Amino acid sequence: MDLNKRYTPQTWPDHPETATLEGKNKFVGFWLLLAAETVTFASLFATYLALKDKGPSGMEFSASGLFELPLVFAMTMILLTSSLTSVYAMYHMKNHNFKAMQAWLGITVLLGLAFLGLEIYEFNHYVHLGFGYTNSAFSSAFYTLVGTHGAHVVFGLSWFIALMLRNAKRGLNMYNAPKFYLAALYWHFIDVVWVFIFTVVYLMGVIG
Amino acid sequence: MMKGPKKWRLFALMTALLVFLSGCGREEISTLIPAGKVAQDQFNLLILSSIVMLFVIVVVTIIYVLAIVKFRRSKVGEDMIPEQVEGSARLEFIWTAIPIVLLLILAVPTVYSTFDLADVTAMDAQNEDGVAENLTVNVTGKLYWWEFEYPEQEIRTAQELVVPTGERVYFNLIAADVKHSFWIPSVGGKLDVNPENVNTFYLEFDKESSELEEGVYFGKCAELCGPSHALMDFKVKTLNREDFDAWVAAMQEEQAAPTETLAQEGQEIFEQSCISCHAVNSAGAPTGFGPNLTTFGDRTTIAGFMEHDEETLKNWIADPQQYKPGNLMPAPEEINNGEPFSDQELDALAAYLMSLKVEE
Amino acid sequence: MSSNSQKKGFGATIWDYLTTVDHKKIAILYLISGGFFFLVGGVEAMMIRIQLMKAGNDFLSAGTYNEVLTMHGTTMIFLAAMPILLAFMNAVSPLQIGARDVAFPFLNSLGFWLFFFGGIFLNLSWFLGGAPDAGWTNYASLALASEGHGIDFYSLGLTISGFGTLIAGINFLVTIINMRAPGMTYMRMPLFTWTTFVASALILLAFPPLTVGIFFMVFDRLFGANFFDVTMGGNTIIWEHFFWIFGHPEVYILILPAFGIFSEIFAIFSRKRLFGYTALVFATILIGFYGFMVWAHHMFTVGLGPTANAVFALATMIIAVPTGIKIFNWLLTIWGGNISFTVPMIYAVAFIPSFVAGGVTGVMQAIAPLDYQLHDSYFIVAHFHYVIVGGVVLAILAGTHLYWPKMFGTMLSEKLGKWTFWFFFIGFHLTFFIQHFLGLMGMPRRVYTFGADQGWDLFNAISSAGALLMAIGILILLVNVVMTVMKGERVGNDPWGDGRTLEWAIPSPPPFYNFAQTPLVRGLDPYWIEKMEGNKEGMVYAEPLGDIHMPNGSFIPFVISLGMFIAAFGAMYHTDGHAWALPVLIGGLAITFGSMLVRSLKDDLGFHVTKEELIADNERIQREARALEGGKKGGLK
Amino acid sequence: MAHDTHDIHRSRAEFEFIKRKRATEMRGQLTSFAMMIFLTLIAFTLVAADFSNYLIVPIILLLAAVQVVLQLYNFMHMSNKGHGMMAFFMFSGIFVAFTIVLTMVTIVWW
Repeated sequence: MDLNKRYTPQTWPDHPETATLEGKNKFVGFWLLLAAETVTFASLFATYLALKDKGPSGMEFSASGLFELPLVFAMTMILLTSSLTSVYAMYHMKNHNFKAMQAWLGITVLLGLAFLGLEIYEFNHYVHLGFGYTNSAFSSAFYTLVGTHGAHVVFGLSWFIALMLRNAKRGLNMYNAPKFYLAALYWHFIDVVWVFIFTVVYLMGVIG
Repeated sequence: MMKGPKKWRLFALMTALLVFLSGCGREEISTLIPAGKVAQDQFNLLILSSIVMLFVIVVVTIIYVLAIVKFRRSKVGEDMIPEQVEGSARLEFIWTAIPIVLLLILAVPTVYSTFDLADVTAMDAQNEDGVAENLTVNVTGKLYWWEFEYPEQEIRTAQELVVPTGERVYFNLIAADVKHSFWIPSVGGKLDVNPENVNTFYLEFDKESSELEEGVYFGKCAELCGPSHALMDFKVKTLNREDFDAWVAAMQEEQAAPTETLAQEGQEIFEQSCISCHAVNSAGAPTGFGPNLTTFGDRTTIAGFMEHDEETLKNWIADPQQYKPGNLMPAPEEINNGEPFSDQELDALAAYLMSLKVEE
Repeated sequence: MSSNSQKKGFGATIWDYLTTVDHKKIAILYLISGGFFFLVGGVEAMMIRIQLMKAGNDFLSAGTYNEVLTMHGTTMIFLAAMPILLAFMNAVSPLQIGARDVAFPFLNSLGFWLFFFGGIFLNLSWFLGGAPDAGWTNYASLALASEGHGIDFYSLGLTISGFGTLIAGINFLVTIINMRAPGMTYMRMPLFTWTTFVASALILLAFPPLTVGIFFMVFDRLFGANFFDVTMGGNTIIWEHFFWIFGHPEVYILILPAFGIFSEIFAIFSRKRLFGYTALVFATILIGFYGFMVWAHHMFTVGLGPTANAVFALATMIIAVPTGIKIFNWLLTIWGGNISFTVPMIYAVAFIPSFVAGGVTGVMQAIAPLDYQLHDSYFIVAHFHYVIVGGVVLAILAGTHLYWPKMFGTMLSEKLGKWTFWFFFIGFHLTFFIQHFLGLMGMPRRVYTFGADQGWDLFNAISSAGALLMAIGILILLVNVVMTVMKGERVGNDPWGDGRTLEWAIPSPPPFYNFAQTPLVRGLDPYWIEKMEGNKEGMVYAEPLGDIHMPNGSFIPFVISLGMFIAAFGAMYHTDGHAWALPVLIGGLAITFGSMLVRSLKDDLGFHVTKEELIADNERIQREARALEGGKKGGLK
Repeated sequence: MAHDTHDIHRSRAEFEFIKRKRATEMRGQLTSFAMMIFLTLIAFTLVAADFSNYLIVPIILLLAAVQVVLQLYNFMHMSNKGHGMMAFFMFSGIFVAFTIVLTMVTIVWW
């Protein structure tokens, strides 16, 4: 593979992410990883459901009294929007429009950071209420599930940022196009998980 | 090369003979000599499934032996290239269908028995006076010993379970620390003793244990629970209903003080050092952290697995860790003002403990 | 790099293996380290059998015995059986589908080093205050109560090596999906490749629950979480479920590649294509699928209730059907064939009755009410050793003999191989057959001692004697390996003479680029087809000779794994309040993530083997082959 | 591994066509996004409106499932050509995931 080969929108392949064998391998491998991630998160969800509201006798916290829906609503909207902006980025990637792609990715990263900020605020808030990680089986399961998602957000953001900085001067080529594509896939997956978190943890938590 | 296998075959034959000769194990503990309805049901399933499985093994063996005898290279020739057969739909169908039929034969009794053995609805049945119709025993698994509580009779004992024959006895199982598993092999399959929930099942005891060579059935912990998991044994005494009622009545009474001087001395030491963990009265509210010793003199073992004599008892009290590693009984130094028990004190304790009896 | 015939110094060879991304060399690394752990686990097994050879023995103390039994199980499953099977998958699968390497050579190396450091970490527990002692199942209540760091070694070590295995699984899946040679359709793949594929799929979906469960264990023990702490609302049954949701597929992760190896052997040494290939493939897939629906049969006595027990009992019984299909198809493969009793074939032939015996006792235990008696008794010990030793270990020994020439270019002695076989095989049945009866006679498993009054003495003594025979067999194998390496007699492409699949079409060991030209596959058993048609070229090729693109070696996988190894110590000793622990944790993670960053920021585009180099290399290979023909013929013909 | 792509030279018309096709696709993605937002709003409203749990829980789970389908098939292009194997593994993963969740809410008691 030649790194120096320059492409124009006219010579850019239809599916740059799978145009090389390396790209195709990465692409298939990454989807398989997502299947494994699905099982991972299912395990965390299952544990959360089994341990929901379980704690030592006299535990004062329960899901229905704890969660704050407006905050979660804002987080959901932010993350959903960031999923769309990364779709825009991929749209421009396929059109071989590097600048537009970087711009949309930049917006995605900003939205992701906003989400992360809110999540940190939320956790901090709960801890101040006295709902710490080691308080009960419920708190351990809650923080582990939502925190693992948060860790995925951190990793996704780092991935985006590294790719953007790394390739700022190089532009799009066949070597990095699959990487951008996979980072975007990862971001969508994070969104999918969040959809379940807000439904299963927060919405179903609030109604008790 | 051929000399080796011939010798081995002879050896294998002798092994098989030995297996045959040593029979089915001991009556007190073998699942092959069932002593109750539950074990009998399970034994019947064992026989049924063994027959079905033997049939499978025979079929496979016949095809297999024929194949490796008929088609060895020395027979069919060095250069023979066999026909490259793809497969056969009919054969595939046959060896899919026959196993399914065999499995169906096994499936029906499996499902029936699974539900039958889990049926504990009669546990809560009461007669008109509000007294439970069936005997229930609450079993608590603790690190390397078993506590048996009879909630209706308001008595409790440890290490030796006493039950009536010829009726269903229901069990509630829970662990006080880590997970254990409650198993009386000759009377019925095991059930786990979990720390977070009560498990329930029933057993039936057909035969009075006095007819056995050892006088008791052997019970086991079947789930790894720490260093002394292997020593977490208990014994089961089965009495006919009359004797059982008498035993219960004796247990419910206030136990008499010892009459012998040595035993009285022992009682004094016991009340200074041991009483905070070990109760010597069966009735009333639960007391103590260690096994209830009301029936100690009646037992067949010390600590569930050792000879029941004074010498062993003294050794055990002097250094419990040596005999049952990891158990929670303190060393004498911790309960006797930092001193080990003297020989005299041990004699006295042993005499006292051996005098604790409810049976004649 | 372009020629593997150059003589290298010792240091250069070590460096080469530390940095290699070549699937064939990684296979050798897996084989050596898996073999090493197999010996460690074997020594532990011998200690168990010595302790139990008579009633009331005091060879091991109670606590040590629990450590030994835990490490025996854990080592054999995670550090011996799986890696050795991964060795064969690495050595053979890419060749069987006509690929130049696996899809992710770098990750392949990373997977190995993660496994290796995880295994070393786990075994260091022996020297650092005590090994884990809660059984390989590590049930939560006992694991939380266990003192010292044993359980932490278990959790962190298995986390690290588990990541390695997951990576390996994904790698094989992608390789098989994307990199099959032209004409190699799914339904033309050799059965070993198929079983590699299905086993990798099981790894992909079964390891996450284990990882999550172990994470909970780590968090409970080291960071004060309460997943399994009953007093804080936790539930230990969650661990049991996660462990067995992983644990049951794990059994198939082990047994399916074993089936694959035996399928290859039956076909090769009967000179006959596999009978009912299609049925075998679908049986493999079905077994993989059922693997996820039956785990609770390990938990019949937990008290899940009769409905759950009945459902899982029935689901478990169904597995007997595809397994039976396989057995009968193998029988029909040798039926009408031309059977040559080489060492691999003897193992394969011995496997059938052994595995059938293990299989039928499995069905017996699927009968839930009967399992109440059998569970956690020596009956289950006998059963799973019949399956794992009678299936997996026999396959490993058979595969070692079968693929040794392909991996090393030399031939293990057939004579010594047969001695190994007889000692091992007889020892195996002697050890474990009798344990069925011990279980039925009321002996629970995992007991460090037993009283003389229970009637178990004789059978235990017999069992221990059998273990000794197995050990002798393995020692003979070691002698065999050493002698073969010392002698170093080279063999040609197809040393068994009846090879059917693509790996036998190229030199032993293959050049680092595998196939100078990608072969064209014209049916099932492609090499056999070409041989039968008298193709002098060896194969038909799908492309003209041209430059080959190959990946560069890299030291980064080693460093990434080392970083995690270091971090694990930090995490573990952090709870003891050592001041140095936190820096070590952070430092280790920094090494790991730093080297990952280096990897992603540095462009690594690999290199090209030119056409001229290929031609020169080919001439060398031809020359060596002629020399081999001229001298004594290697192998058996 | 010598499978590098061959150079592509498109005619002007072809290029314009592909561009237009992508723009249309992008409008489709916007519609999906609008639907996701809408579904989320419904879910939150249902909970805020405080209906019976037996009504709300199945509905919001269904809404979540629909959103996931939208993400997977539209944003992540799982419906496109060449995704067959990936879809198979995703569904296998979802099957295992479902089994695990079902287990933990049924047979890990109370």
